[in-house]
Amino acid sequence: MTSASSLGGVAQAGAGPDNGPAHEFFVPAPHEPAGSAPAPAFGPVILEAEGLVRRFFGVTVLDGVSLSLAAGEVRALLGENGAGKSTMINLLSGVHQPDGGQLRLDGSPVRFARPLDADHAGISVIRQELSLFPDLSVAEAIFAGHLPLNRFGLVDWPRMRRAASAALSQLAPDIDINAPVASLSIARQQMVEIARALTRKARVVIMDEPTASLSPNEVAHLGRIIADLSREGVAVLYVSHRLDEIRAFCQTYTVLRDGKAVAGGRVADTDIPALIRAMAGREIAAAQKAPPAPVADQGTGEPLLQIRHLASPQGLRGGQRVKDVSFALRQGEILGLAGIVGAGRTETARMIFGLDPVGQGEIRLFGQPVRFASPAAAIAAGIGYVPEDRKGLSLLPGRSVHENFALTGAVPARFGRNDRRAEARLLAGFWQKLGIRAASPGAAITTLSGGNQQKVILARWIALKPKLLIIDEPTRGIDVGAKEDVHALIREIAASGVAVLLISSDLPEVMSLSHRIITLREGVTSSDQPAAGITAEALMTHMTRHA
Amino acid sequence: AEPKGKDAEVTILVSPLTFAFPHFVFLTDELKAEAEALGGVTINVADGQLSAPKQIADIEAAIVQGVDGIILAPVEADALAPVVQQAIDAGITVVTIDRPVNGVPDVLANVSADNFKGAEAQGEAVVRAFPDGATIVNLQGIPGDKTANDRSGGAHKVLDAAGGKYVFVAEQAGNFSRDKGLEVTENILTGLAEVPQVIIAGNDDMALGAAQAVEARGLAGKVAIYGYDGSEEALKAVKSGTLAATVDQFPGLQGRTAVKTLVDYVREGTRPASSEVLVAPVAITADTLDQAERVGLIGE
Amino acid sequence: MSATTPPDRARLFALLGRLAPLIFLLALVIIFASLQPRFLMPLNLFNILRQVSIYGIIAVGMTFVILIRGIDLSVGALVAMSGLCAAVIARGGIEGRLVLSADGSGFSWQLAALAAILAGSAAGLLQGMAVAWLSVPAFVVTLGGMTVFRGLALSIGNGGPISGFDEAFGWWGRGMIGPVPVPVLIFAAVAAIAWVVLTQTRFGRAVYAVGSNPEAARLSGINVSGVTIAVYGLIGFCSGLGGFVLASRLNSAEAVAGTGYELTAIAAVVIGGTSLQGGTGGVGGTVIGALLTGVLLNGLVILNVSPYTQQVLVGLIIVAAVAFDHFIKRQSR
Amino acid sequence: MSATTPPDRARLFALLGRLAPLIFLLALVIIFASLQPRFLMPLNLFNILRQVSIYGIIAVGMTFVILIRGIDLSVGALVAMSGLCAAVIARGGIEGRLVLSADGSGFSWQLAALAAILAGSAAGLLQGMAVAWLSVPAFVVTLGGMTVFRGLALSIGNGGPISGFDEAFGWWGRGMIGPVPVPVLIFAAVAAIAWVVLTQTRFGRAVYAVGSNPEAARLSGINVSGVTIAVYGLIGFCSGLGGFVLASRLNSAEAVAGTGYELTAIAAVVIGGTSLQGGTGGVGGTVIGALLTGVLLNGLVILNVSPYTQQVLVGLIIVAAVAFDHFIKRQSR
Ligand SMILES: Nc1ncnc2c1ncn2[C@@H]1O[C@H](COP(=O)(O)OP(=O)(O)OP(=O)(O)O)[C@@H](O)[C@H]1O
Ligand SMILES: Nc1ncnc2c1ncn2[C@@H]1O[C@H](COP(=O)(O)OP(=O)(O)OP(=O)(O)O)[C@@H](O)[C@H]1O
Ligand SMILES: [Mg+2]
Ligand SMILES: [Mg+2]
Repeated sequence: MTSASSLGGVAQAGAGPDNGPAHEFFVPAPHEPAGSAPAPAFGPVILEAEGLVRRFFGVTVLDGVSLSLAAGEVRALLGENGAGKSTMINLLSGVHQPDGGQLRLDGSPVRFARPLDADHAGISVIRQELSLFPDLSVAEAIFAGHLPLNRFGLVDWPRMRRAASAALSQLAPDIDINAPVASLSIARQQMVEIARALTRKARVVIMDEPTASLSPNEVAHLGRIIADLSREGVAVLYVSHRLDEIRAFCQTYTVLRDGKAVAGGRVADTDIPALIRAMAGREIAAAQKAPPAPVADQGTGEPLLQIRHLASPQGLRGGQRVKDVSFALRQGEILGLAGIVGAGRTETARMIFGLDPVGQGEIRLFGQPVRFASPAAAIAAGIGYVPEDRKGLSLLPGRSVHENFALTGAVPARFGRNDRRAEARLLAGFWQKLGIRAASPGAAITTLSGGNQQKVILARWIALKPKLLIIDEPTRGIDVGAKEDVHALIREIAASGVAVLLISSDLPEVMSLSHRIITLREGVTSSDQPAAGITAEALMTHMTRHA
Repeated sequence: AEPKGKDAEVTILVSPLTFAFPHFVFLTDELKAEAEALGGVTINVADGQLSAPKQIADIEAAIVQGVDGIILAPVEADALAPVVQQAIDAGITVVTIDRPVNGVPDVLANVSADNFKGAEAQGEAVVRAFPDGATIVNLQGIPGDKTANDRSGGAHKVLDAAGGKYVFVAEQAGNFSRDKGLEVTENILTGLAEVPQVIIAGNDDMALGAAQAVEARGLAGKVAIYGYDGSEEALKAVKSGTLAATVDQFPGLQGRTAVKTLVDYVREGTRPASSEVLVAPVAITADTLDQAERVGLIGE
Repeated sequence: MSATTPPDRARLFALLGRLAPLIFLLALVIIFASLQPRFLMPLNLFNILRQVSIYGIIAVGMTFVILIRGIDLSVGALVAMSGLCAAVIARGGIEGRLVLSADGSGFSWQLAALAAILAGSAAGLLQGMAVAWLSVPAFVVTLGGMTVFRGLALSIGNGGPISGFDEAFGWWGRGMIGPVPVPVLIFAAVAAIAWVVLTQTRFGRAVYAVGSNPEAARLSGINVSGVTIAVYGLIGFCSGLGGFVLASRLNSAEAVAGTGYELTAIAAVVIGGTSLQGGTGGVGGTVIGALLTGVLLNGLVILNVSPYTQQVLVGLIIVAAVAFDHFIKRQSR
Repeated sequence: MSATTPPDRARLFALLGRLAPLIFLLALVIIFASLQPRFLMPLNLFNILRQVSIYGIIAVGMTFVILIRGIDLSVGALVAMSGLCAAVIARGGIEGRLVLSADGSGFSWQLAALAAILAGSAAGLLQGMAVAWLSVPAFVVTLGGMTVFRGLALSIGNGGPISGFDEAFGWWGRGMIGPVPVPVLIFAAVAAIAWVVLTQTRFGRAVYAVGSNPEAARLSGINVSGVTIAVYGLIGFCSGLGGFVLASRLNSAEAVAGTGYELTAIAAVVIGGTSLQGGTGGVGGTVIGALLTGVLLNGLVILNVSPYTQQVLVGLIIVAAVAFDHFIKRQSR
């Protein structure tokens, strides 16, 4: 089945119950924009950008971009990594000010000097980089800056809690609104972020890659929410690298390339290959078709990694997240690890890598039982781990791309001194292979676009030449073109004998990359089978359906 | 309070300004020695740390403990008055050393060598050595500290009175510390067009620091340096001519007198002849070395 | 679904985490009391309360500052400066240098208090602006402020103390209401108000938000600069009030007053469980922290521990207290 | 491809950002020189260098600490304590309380120096362990350490100074090589080594990583606790060395020595452009920062500014220096 239909149907799922029977997720997509029952006769234009220009270090990042958002319109903003999408959003929401062009609100020119101004204008944003309050409770984080007051002018806690649960009820009813945000997974934080934007009763909702780490049924919920917004006459600007979502959720689109708007129109009048061509300005091998390379020693000999009945310790918050996980991973094999948010994938990876304590169960590496006390030990044993939380666990803010790349010490020091030249050479290789877009290896990592940061982090770990590489959400926030580069790279290292444990919420990715796929459901391995001939429906059943 | 009777056990809290000044370390040691000699006297010490609230807190604690007597060098004459009164009301005998508290008549005795008077002695020594005037550098202690102000003030009083021939070419804070004294002197010496004839310092530490700066500039002997406190090192320096003089406030004598006066009263109820036991500070020069209290320590 | 929290249990541990400083305080009290029964005399307990009240007031202000990831090293100097301002007003001028009142007599305590509080608040606001607008780290701004305000204090009193105020003035530092010293009541009032502000008002919650993630706070429409400036103004206010009470207590104000208060106040806040990373903690803990330091200093003197040893013990016990707090908190994860 | 930066231009801005402290320093020098030509006398310049060298050595260590988001308030106390350790060894004991050498004579300067450095390093390592293993904030650990080590220093010297060492001992603080004072050379050497370590070695890179994002550093296999402990051991080493040089310079060691060095050192580091958030900055800036403070203190005395006014000016200028640095850096964004 094609990835298009697999997610195109997602919008439909909106109609069905939260975790209804699996087949509901996979009704092929109707080819008109989803969610808008009556054909899109948009209301008046609310927000309008005309010829916006933005420069950094005098480099033009946005070059005269115009777009408009009408009531009830759901517009996709597309483009490769570094095309300027987030920057555009920063201009629309007062984070940065344009160096040229102008914004119009309800037809009259406006200037957003601070995010507060945009907020007052009824524009609310879901940021690409999570911007929540780790120490605050989920409920307060949702209302931060707009806490409800009681008649004494004091904070109305009960009302706030009620509203918070209501806001999360659709998306993630299981989140404890009193838990500190820091205790939530990236995916859950993303849902809180979404809930926060929705409680603002905004007229314009901007979403910058809201689904980057969501799995299909959360995406489905989001699809329904967007449909409701549009029906209520809210204008939505939607950024995503998952083109099937675009087709499912959006009615109109604008494509950015190198800071210029190069294409736009009605989603219904175009198709995915056309969109890809517009973004890349060149032909891209159609997504996710290449078959996985054969595994070196399929089935024979001792597996490189063997997990038996792995369980995390009983925690206080959120209880025990991993209950019984078993699987084997061979040299040169790519093992897909699928599951819905909260299934226990990240925690499994963290335990293997020595980041979290192991409860019960055993981990065998090359047949030897191991339990790593620290990541250092795991790395020494030849394991690498690309975490899903890029900002929190990967980036060194304020340091250069080069130093971020060299962090793991892939290149040994010579006479105690860092061998910068060799490091640079190595980096240059990845730079070219992954098509990293940045000023120079000396540029601060934080000035790179989200996707390009992800590429640098991947390079950091691959350069280390691990025997086992765990990758959590490898293409989070990476554009279609680059996604192909990354996939090719993953296949390549697997072919070179590296065992890859691939955690991804992007089912087509899992299916096209993996040799074997296991699914987790609430911390338990619910299936383990070869990828060949497996269907997304089957996977979804194992991920969700209660046995 | 009723006399406790001969050789009754006596507990005393001693609260000097701070143990950061050797002056008070020596005073306390001598005081303890005397108490040892008297016998049956327990000495508790608390560090005033140059902070009135700290000292008040210590005394309040002592009242709670129910000590028989308190010997203190008040950090601040007015601030300590209320708590001293409180102690006396609680039946505790109080003797002040080094300086009095304001407006508490019932203090048994004030055994003090007034810093201001001592500084006057320092100034007079300068006048004697330089009858027809001098250019003077003044190294003051911690800015705002009472001791620093008194010592700078006393010297000023004498030298300003002696007429315009005594010129203060530089006045800087050396914070009573040797490194700052050295550093500041180095800088002053470069700042001045011609070498000053005199350096007066608020304590011996700064004076000794200044002496090093002077020596480093190859000016040894060309600048007369006046210290204050009569510390062992300073006396050695006076003897060797590195310092022109230092001022001795006889801290040991103060300590011994204070404890003796207090114990006598607590045990036998005998009051001192006068409640003002003034120890006259003396400027010690090379030829009056033998008058110094700690001259014994420097040997021949 | 399974992955949810058993709230009651989690809350229990969270509670235990919050109580850690209190437990440590009680332990300390028990030890001192058993070694020296007089420690528990009401007189002594009130002494301790009076002794902590002044830097306690400042520590309450410091709680706000630390909650927004800030720090204020200038409070000690501010206490001295504002105390001298109050003194100058109360004396109606400065001997031989400045005469404010026609007949050379002093002004009422109200005016004196006002002067102290205004001086403190103004100084605080200025520092807040430097932090918020010049984006100079608070550590540097207030380190500078520390020397600047000491300098000013010195020039006001020309180095010397200004002493001798009327009864009404003195009441605020030395007076009693029943058995309770006035400064203690002031401290209690300040702490209570601060508690309400922090837990029940938008401003209070904004303080937490800014401390937890300034960037996110800005993005969610919180006026970060405004909050910052307000918070530094607030600790300025507390320092001014503290300066007035101290001057009244000592019946004298001098430029060297309040030396080291900054560190005592910060210690109290951190011992109370407020994190220097900002975003977590509160006034309740700070009150405990202040009491803990007070008990410590008083107890060691009561036990006649030698001054040198005292310093060593104080240092060790403070570290121990915070270590204990963090240990408990870690357990409750 | 448009969306990249012309490296040259970006680098130019970055460079300007790094140079800001230097520019400010030069401006200050020019002002002082024009007000008082004698300021530029070689003699005075060497004085300044000698005066900054001791807390300069400590500031170099402090750079490492601040780079990992730490802070060390105990250095002043450590200088005093280690200085006294050196003094005790050099004198072969403590008058009337302790005799170490058979014939009551002192030991060589080598042993004395070793004692100071060992004492400092040990103290530093202990604090590092408290920070890394008890997860007590560095501010608290070193605040405690500050009083603990002062207390120990006081008990070693019994409050008084220990003075009078032999020539060889004195050379390290007062000696000259050509026109250059020995302490300056020590400072230079320490700074140079630190620069190499920070910019050229794995350890240096780990220091930056830990300061920039401890979580990421740990996840990438860096031993964060190890780095932390090492860094505090390192500043302990610097403090010990500083204590030895200071004792040698003053030909005397006392418990009150080094008071306030912690703030001077931190100021030097921050003025030099190292961020208290950790992860960015370096030793080069710290050297500039140390010189800047030295020039400031020297210049104001040379101009015979009154002590009170001096304090005000020092505070203001320090804040101005950092504000200027941040301003320039912001421009280059
Ligand atoms: N603060 C900044 N300083 C310098 N350059 C920046 C800054 N922010 C963005 N850029 C540059 O602007 C370009 C566009 O960045 P932007 O984040 O808008 O891309 P994007 O379309 O959101 O990419 P992605 O899909 O990876 O999120 C990138 O080349 C990036 O390097
Ligand atoms: N219900 C929950 N409440 C609070 N925190 C949760 C919950 N579920 C997961 N988390 C947090 O998220 C982290 C990752 O959780 P988990 O591994 O279950 O997610 P996952 O299976 O990796 O799916 P995803 O990565 O998409 O979140 C865990 O460390 C845990 O702290
Ligand atoms: Mg983006
Ligand atoms: Mg995950």
